[in-house]
Amino acid sequence: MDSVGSIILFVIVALSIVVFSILAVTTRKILRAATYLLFTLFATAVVYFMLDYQFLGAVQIAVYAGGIVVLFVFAILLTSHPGHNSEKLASKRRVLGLIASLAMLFIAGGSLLARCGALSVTKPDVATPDMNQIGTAMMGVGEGQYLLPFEAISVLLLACIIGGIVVARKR
Amino acid sequence: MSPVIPVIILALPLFMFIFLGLCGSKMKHPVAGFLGTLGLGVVMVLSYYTAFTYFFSGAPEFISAAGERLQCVMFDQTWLQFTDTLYISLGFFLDPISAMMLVVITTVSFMVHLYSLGYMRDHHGVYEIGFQRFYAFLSLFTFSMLGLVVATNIFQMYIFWELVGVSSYLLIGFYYRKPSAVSASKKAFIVTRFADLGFLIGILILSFYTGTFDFTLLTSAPVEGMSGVYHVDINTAEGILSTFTSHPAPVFMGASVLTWALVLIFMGGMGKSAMMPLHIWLPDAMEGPTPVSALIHAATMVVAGVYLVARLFPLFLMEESALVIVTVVGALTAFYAAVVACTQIDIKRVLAFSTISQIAFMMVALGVARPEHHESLGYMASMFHLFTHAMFKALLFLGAGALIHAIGSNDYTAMHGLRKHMPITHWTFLIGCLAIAGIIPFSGFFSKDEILSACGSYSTLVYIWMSLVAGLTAFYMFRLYYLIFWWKEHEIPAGHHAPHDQPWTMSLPLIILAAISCVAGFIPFGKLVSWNGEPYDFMAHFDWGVASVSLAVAVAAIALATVMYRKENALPAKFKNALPNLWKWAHLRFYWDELYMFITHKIIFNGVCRALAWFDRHIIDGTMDAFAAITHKASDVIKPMQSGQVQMYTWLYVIGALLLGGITILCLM
Amino acid sequence: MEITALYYLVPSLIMFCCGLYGFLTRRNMIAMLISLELMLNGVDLNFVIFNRFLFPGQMEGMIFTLFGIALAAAETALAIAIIINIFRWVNNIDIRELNQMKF
Amino acid sequence: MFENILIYFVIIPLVMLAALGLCRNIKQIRAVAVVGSLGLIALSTVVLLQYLDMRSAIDAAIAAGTATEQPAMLFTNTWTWFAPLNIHLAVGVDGISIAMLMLSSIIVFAGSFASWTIKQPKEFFLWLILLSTGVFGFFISVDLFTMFMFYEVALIPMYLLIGVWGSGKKNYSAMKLTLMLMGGSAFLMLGLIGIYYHSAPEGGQLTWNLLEIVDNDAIPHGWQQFLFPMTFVGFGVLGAMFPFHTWSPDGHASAPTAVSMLHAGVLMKLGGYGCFRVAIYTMPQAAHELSWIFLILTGISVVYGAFCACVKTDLKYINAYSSVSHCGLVLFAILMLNETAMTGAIMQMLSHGLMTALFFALIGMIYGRTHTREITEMGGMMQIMPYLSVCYVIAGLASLGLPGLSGFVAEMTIFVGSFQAGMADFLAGHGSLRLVFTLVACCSIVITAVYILRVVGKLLFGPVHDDHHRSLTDATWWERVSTVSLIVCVAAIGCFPNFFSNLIKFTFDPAIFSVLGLK
Repeated sequence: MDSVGSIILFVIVALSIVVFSILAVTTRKILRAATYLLFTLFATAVVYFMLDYQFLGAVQIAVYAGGIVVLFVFAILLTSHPGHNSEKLASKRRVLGLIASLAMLFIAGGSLLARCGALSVTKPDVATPDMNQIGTAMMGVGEGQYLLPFEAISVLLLACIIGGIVVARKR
Repeated sequence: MSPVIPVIILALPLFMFIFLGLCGSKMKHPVAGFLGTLGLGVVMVLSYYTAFTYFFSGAPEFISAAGERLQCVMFDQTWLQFTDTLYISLGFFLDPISAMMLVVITTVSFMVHLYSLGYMRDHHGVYEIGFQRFYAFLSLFTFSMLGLVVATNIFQMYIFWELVGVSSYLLIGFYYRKPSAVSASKKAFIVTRFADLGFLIGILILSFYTGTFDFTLLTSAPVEGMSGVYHVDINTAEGILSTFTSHPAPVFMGASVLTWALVLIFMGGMGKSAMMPLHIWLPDAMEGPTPVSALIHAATMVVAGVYLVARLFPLFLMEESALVIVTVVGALTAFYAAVVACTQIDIKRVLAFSTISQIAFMMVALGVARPEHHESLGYMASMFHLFTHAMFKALLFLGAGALIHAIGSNDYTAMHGLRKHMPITHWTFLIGCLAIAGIIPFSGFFSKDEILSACGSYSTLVYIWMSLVAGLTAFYMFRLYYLIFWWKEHEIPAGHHAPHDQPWTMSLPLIILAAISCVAGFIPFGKLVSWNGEPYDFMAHFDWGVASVSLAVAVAAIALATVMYRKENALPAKFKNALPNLWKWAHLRFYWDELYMFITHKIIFNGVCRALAWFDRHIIDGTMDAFAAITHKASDVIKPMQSGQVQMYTWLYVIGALLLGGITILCLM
Repeated sequence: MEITALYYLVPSLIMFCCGLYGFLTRRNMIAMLISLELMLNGVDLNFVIFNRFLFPGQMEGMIFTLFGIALAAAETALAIAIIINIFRWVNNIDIRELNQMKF
Repeated sequence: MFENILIYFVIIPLVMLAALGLCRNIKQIRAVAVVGSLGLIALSTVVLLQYLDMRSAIDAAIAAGTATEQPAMLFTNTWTWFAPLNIHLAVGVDGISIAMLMLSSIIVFAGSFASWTIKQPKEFFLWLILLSTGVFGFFISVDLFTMFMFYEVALIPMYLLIGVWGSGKKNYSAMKLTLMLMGGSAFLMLGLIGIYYHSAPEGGQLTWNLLEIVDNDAIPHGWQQFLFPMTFVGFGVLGAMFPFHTWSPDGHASAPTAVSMLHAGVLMKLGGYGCFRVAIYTMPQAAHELSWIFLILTGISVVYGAFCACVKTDLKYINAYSSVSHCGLVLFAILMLNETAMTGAIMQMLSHGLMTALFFALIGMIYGRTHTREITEMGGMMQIMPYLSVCYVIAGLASLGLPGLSGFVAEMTIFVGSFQAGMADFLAGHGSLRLVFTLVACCSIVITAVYILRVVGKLLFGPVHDDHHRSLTDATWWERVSTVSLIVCVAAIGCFPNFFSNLIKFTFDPAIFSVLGLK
């Protein structure tokens, strides 16, 4: 039995995720879309906190909300023509997209409801991993430890850095 | 006799060919010519020695105690082994006819070598281009022809058969700058090649049934009680025979396989010996230098067909029908060629048709030869005629060459009245004409008389027919003689020399050959050459009736020719106008060339080759190209799906995912 | 009232579908990228939720999400570099007009 | 000392490749090509002599009772390459392979001289030698997998060699040739994999090794019916079998001289050799039953190619069609399943390889001077370039089967063998197909004469057609080396056929005919 506060918080967070997601993809002004994305990302971070993943929430805010959205904003400002920052969408296309995403929603939602029983579990009262455990898991090579993916990611990031430089560099 | 001499006889001309072919162009012209002639002289001496030893030494390997001449294999080297019993070997086979041929070939070849030293240069002593090459080719030809006649097995004969064909091709096309010479050489080769196809298939059939190529095995006397050819020693051809004997008598399309084999082999002989309908190459072959015509297309190579039939004569005797075919083909060809020869203008063409006709005589003689008629007199007559004909026809050709050399044209219309200017040529040519016409005592009389009496003992029809042809022969030869040497001579344009006799290198062969033509008839030929090796005294059976008839026919024909052609008069034109179509047809050789042209050019070349080439390019290749085009088109069709639009791909992906998801859910429900 | 896993999953599903809608319909490449981030985020959220509710003692889901965030960051950085570069070249970032390199 | 000798056939070309990489100028490149190909000739001669020695030594041992029978192949050796699939680099030769190795080394030698002045020599020779690596590797392999690999190594460089150094419609031709041969390879691969999966009896160790496959004799009859056509067609495409021959005219017409020589001279032999060594050797039953289909096709090839050659005016097209005819005869004779005919087939491979290489070399040399290959635009070459013309006549005479040159002995062996097979069939009541097609094939000697003499007459004889040609020069010394080496070989086979015939036939005796049940 959750506390009323947490229920209210959940409702607010869930609503903001839904609303801002919808807004982010429906608004015509691209800069606004980026802003709504930011709100969605924040809301997601809150969900992480609610699930006791503090570290993950922090990463979400730092990397996504702090880093990526800023990148978006810069990119938007660099690429948009003045007064040309809205796009018109063919209504047929929008309807088709809506149908597709609604179909996806129903199918996925249907399958969720079909597994209703299995998913109707409350949050188990188990401690989430602390920083120490996360660090150990990242740096080890044993079972349940992730040094190899960690290194892979680092190489990937390096590649991205180089790629970014090469792509964006002026000739 | 040691096998060294036969080896040298074959190897020396081959060596001369390679030597002159490779180094000839580095030598001075006379050196090359002299070397070639010298080499051939040595070969001639050795051949004479061999023939003399064979006929007269009385050595036990050559003659049996009963006086029967034996076949002797001097050496035999396996050259290519097909199966245990079938193998080609290269060897030296000595029997009466091959010994005789050795003499004929080397004599005529030596004369031609000598003659060409003078012929192959112009009046200023400048040698023809390719003089050395000419001698190289002559050596090659001599080698091939010698190899052909001394073949120990039928495949060796085929090998050299092809080689003489090629030498003939090279020599006919000696003046390769002249398109007519090139096409004549091509024609000669292809026509004989076509005939050789028959020869080859005949060999294949024969060797399959007998299990051997070897002449001694093939022509040994049949074993009693066995029909057909499969008389060969069972030990040597066991496997094949057992397959064969388990089947009923081998008959294919109404004729026995032996007939088929022999007729096909005879087809090869028809090609080489220019029998109708494969004769068309020989008149054109006169494009070659005249000494070549004398050697190859009169004396030696063209009688290879006769020689082939003679070689396989015991086999032919087993199949009456094959011999009948030989007779019929020979008789028709003899008459046809004689008729055509009466109307030709080019003197070499006249001689060419006369050659065809005379070879046909030999064929007929073989065709009518039967052991029951005077011990196969026809066989002996044929060989005798081969011998005498080689001499007098070579003489005639060399004489014609002297005329052409002097006048510079092949046309008798350009000649006329040369008897005063060229006495040696005139007298030798006359001897040749008398010999071929069959006037006693020249050699042609004896051999032709034998042939006619052989025909007579076989069938009256053939006898009358051949006598008619003999008359025609005398007629056209004297027509030629008068047109060349009589009539009113042409005005000699100012600044030109009158035609004159030739240098000694050319005269000497003429004189020698004329001398041989005079006396050769008295050689007791039957004692040397007969079908089974037993000596046969022709003179003891001499038929004066036949002889006087043939002499009378010849004299009558000569008289007719004298009346018509001794002086320029209106008689020939009257004859011509009386039978305009016959004359025209004969003059145009009864349109054989046109017929062949139509078949090869219109039907085979245009109808088959072009059609096939079109089919290949458009249907076969078109199908392959169509595969490529279909692939290309198909890729064009599906290419738009790779639009490069990432949203398009997402759409496709989403639709697919939704379908899969929907299906999954439906299944789960 | 209990907030079960189902309740958490619903917003993440809606977020994913919104992203899908945006990705399918928008023409501006940056807008598409934003939609893509939404989808990724929805997926990340799912990982975490399943981890927390169904396999509480383990940390695979969380670690995967961490990597996912890192990947998303890298991808966005590179994508934006490309977009800016394209914009420099053709002065346009409409996805439907950038088809010169197909085939 | 000689156990590993065969592998040098692959090592020498690889060393040549490495040396070419270091070359700085054309002289060094030529030196590498000449020295390398001489090395290959020497190597194949050594192998030949050793082979004969060893065979007679084993014969002596059999006579002495210390050995029981001749092994099918000598110099066998195996190196494991990929154990899980049992792939080995297994080598071994018999008389047929040795004949092919000699042929290849001579043609590589002549080809090197024929491309003396090629443009971009380094790259050209790199590809050419890579190609010959494939060829040599193919002939020494007895492992189907490595065989196939070398086969592909030999095919692929052809695309670049024609596409880059070719003339005329070179892109089209290179593409066509490569695609058609690759198409053949696809069939072939299917066949080879099929053979592999049936190479051993139930439960046995599967193998790619030809000799083991033959020993096991485990391919089920039903599968043979399927795999035999696959492998035969796969190799038959390279052997220019009707109707898969159309790559040959276009490909040869566009290819540079040395490539035409190597392709017609050696690569097309890969087809015949493969048909024999793989298709018939491993699946004799199916070969007996299905040979009639391919007999018809190859019989058609023989006359069809010859007829087509009669009307073509481009020298290379003529020669390409004549290759179709002659290679058709090779496959035709192989299918006769008769010792003599098969010996003839191998001799025909040798003979055709040499004389067609000679032809292409001469055509390349003439084309290099006149810049045309149309016989209608040339004439009287005998007056202008007598040396080349004489060589052309010799090549032509060899091709139309003049005794004393190689064509005659090969064709005659084939005809005699085929006729025997045909008559045997006919008399045993198995129909007259073989007999009829033997007679049809015999006709090719006439048609061959027609097209050869047509070309010789138009091209070499007659008056000079184009006065510009009068200033052209005759052969240079390297061209002479190239042609003379080939002519000598053609004449050697033609004059001493029994040596070659026995070398080849000797192979049939112990190995193949026991398998085919013909002995």
